[in-house]
Amino acid sequence: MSSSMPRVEFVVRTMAETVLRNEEYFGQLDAVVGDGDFGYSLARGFEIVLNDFDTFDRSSIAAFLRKIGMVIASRVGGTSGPLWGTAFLRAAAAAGDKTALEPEDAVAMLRAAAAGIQQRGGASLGEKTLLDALVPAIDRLEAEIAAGAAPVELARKAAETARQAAEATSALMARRGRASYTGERSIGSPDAGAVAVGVLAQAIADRWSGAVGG
Amino acid sequence: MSSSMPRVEFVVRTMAETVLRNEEYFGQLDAVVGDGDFGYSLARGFEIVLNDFDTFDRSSIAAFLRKIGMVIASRVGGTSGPLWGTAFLRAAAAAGDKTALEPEDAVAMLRAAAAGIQQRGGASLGEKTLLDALVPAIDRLEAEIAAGAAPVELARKAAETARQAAEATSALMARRGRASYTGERSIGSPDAGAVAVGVLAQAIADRWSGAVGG
Amino acid sequence: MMKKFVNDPKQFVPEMLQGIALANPDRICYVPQYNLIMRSGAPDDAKVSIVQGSGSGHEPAHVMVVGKGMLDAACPGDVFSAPPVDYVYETIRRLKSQKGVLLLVNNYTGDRLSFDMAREMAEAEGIRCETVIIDDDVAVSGSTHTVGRRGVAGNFFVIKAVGAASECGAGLDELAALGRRVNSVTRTLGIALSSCTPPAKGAPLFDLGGDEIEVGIGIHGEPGRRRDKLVPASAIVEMILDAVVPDLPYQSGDDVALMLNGLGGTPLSELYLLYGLAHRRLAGRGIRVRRSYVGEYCTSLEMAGASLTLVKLDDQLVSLLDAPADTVLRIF
Amino acid sequence: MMKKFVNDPKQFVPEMLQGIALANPDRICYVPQYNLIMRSGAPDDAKVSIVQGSGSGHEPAHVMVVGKGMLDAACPGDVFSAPPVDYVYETIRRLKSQKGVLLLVNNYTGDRLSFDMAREMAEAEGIRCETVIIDDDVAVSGSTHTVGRRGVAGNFFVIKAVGAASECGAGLDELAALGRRVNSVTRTLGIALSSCTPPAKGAPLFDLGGDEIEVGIGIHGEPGRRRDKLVPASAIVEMILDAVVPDLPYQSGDDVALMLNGLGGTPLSELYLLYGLAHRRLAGRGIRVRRSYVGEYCTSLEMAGASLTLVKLDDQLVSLLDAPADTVLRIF
Ligand SMILES: Nc1ncnc2c1ncn2[C@@H]1O[C@H](COP(=O)(O)OP(=O)(O)O)[C@@H](O)[C@H]1O
Ligand SMILES: Nc1ncnc2c1ncn2[C@@H]1O[C@H](COP(=O)(O)OP(=O)(O)O)[C@@H](O)[C@H]1O
Ligand SMILES: [Mg+2]
Ligand SMILES: [Mg+2]
Ligand SMILES: [Mg+2]
Ligand SMILES: [Mg+2]
Repeated sequence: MSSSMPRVEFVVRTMAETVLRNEEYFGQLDAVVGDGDFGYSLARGFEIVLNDFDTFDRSSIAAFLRKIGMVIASRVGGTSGPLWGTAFLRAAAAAGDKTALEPEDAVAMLRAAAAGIQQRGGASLGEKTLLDALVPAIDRLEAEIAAGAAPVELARKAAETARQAAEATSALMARRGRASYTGERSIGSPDAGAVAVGVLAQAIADRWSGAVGG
Repeated sequence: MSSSMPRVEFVVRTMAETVLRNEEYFGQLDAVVGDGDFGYSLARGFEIVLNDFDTFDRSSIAAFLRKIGMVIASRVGGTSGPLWGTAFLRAAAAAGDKTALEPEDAVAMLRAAAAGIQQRGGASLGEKTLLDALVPAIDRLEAEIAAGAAPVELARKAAETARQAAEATSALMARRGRASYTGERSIGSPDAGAVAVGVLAQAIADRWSGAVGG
Repeated sequence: MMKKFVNDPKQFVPEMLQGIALANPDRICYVPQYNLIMRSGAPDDAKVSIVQGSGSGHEPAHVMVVGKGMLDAACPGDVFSAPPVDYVYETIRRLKSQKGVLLLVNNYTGDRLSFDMAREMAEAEGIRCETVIIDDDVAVSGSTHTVGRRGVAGNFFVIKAVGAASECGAGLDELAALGRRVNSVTRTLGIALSSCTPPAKGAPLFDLGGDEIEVGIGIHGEPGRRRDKLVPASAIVEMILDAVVPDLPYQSGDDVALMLNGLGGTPLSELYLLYGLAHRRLAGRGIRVRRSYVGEYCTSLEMAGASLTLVKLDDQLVSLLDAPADTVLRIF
Repeated sequence: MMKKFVNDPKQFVPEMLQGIALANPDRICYVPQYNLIMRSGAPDDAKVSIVQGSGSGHEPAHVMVVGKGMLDAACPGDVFSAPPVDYVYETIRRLKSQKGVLLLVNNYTGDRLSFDMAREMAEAEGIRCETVIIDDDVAVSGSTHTVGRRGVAGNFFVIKAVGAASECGAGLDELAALGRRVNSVTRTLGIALSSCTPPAKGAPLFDLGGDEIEVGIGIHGEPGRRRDKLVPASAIVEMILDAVVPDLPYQSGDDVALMLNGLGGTPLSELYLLYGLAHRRLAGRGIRVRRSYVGEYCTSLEMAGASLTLVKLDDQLVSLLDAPADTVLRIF
């Protein structure tokens, strides 16, 4: 089987471009009960990812993702830098020395990323964080793989779940991050991080076939 | 002829009550190109005049007006305290030891008041100050006396001129007081002090016959 | 349109830091790459290095309280964003002292994560670190919200105390214990009369009605615990004291430091007015104000509002608060 | 509705003064009847008494710069109103010193009239007085507007210099000459981004569009010389320097003090940003900033805006500016 590097690059590039396009939107979401810097913070990191994209180590998928994680962990401020950076670093570790990734490998990498976020930030599911979109999306991905769906379908289904789960965070009361300080007032609007996960997943799904084939 | 003390008391009381009723209006006028404190400053002084009204020395008209002048000069802040206080002090001096005032005496006292304001503040006519309403009103008063008008008519005519002259200050550029700092921008709105003179003169005229007879 | 003195919003923090550097050529040293403001001559191996980092927008906290008797360095992030990990890591490395590095961290998730990761990296290189978490805000109750209380204006007292003690040669563990002790007797509550506008966002973080206030506000423009109607200053002071005093509790007979901190847009006149009301009401409760602090110590950009901080005093603390200091923040 | 920490607006100034008194029991003495804040121990016959009066709303000017090395007393009027004559008269009487009383008066009609009348009354009682009129505002050109220039933030330098010299025993005439000399080398221009709301008025003094600024603003909420569109900070600094520098003029080779004064609602971050831009642009014109002052020195309530002041320095002036002082306005 051929190298998955182009596909990994595609995913990372799509994430970066989508973050930059949504800088303002993500910031507005964070401003409702947070402090409004989420879009700005992420954008400053993914901006560097895009600018330096061609210079990153491509000796392996793991090396490439590790570099992305380091850029984000070290250069993004706020809560998001350490959390998103950790996610990439853990995904890199889970990729090991693989060059061709099966759908099951993607699931394992995403699980490792989510576990890293969970461990570093201490949040449990239902506390109104990006985990509340990410984890259901991974579950769906796994279920669709088991059901034999094609890659492009997998991405579409996972994105659908991510978006729905992000919407559903509206009903939750924030117990992590700055939004938690507002207590009950955090109920009624979706979590910025969760929505971002939905938007990124959708962008990946939308571009999937065009960019790298089914 | 009987004592003019009741009439002097009436004039002072009417001025004081009118200043208090117009505190906000005078302040708004001063806010256009000044600093908005004119109504407040005057009111804080005339408030004391009203509160302590019955306790003031009434041994003579001069003594009474001197006391009013001192309260205002010493207790009103801003430009208005020294100017309005000086006006009362000078009017008192012009009253001398008279107990019954003829219309000509009133003119002399008002001229002395205007001269005091002029001397202390250094303003000439046409520099957009209260003098631009006060002096024409005195001129009119004098002219109407010469023409043989009745006292209630005198007050009405003088007030009419004061109000018109106050309105006419709109066309002037302020060269004294805080309003002068705005240069050309002071053109187009009337001077707060001049309008106050018109309002006070009108209040005196309106109440004249009812309060102290023709 | 945003009514601010600003050029490119992305350069807001660097341009501010450049101004600080130019105004204080002898006091501090500026490392643009990491938003780092260090005290001139730091690190000093005879002294624990004291480092604070947080988002920007809280000035004078923390970049302007760098100097003798206060911080040895501050590494701010962007407006309201914790500094990225490598800013903190580089700061710790450059401030490495034989006696160790004390990290003062306001209790926010972002700040804690950045400092934790940076500390791990620094310790892996053999740099001794200790961390003091500051969480003086009574608006957030530690029990129902598991992230715990926020660190707000009370951080000034922690910095002042450990800063003074470090000048006298106190060791790392001793300073960490002192910092935790000061934090443990410090309580704050903040009230906002307006929102604030981060330069990069260009619009206020929340809208307040003309007669509304936010009670229990943080220092990042997050909305407070609840929205109330504006009431006279006396009633506001009473409400704040009712939240702050029972929290420790401060009791009749206690000596306290009282801080009235402006959030950025409230003038000194109003702060002193509030101060006077609070001082007298505390006296009415038998609590004696022994030291007073009125002005801007920890702000939220140009937010109109104020926070009130109480610190329970003992003689050691008073002498640390009274010790001389010379920082970027100065009058003369 | 007015968004302020206030009780009865008529008690705004007394309640503020009470707060100052309570926060500074050892430094100052407060005489409520005359809004008088005196330095503890004043008058001192070995020292000229230095008195400043003006409207309130400019805090820290002038009540908060009472103390060692600065003012011996301040007697503010109501917000933006010159103090009534008998406040000034009583202040002079209580500050009577063998060496005389120096009156520092910002050049506004109301202040001049009050101080002139009070001085006449005091001199009639044999109290020696001198007056220094401060008029540093370049927005008002002295020739076309016969009331002359206003006194604005530059008054800080006059106070600091004569305050320091008076501590060393300088005589009344010498101090008056010094004050006039400092005033003569001091120039200021202010820019407002917002209006301000006097408590007794309860509404802003003027309305500014969302993209408008007032250029050449005074310190009483009077509108400025003209209204401009908001431009980036660099362009604002350039515009201010273009007005201030040629006015003295300040020339290549000059040493100056540079003050970036906040008008009440502008945060320190923006002031330092402006400071940095101004410092570098002055350097570009060959003018060296030897002393810097950034913060709130003379405000207009909660107005958002800033003024820039230049003072041409010589060694005597530098040492007076560097002399120690201890006032109500303090950090620690
Ligand atoms: N402890 C946590 N664990 C996981 N995710 C979190 C945690 N705290 C916050 N988040 C996520 O981070 C988002 C906010 O990110 P950001 O704005 O960078 O944080 P902050 O401004 O609070 O430092 C939230 O919407 C939420 O999804
Ligand atoms: N030099 C002057 N001579 C006479 N009247 C003056 C002078 N300066 C100001 N005024 C009058 O005083 C009014 C403003 O009074 P006030 O608000 O008390 O003064 P300020 O706030 O400028 O000290 C002006 O509207 C004008 O009529
Ligand atoms: Mg945020
Ligand atoms: Mg006025
Ligand atoms: Mg943040
Ligand atoms: Mg006034």
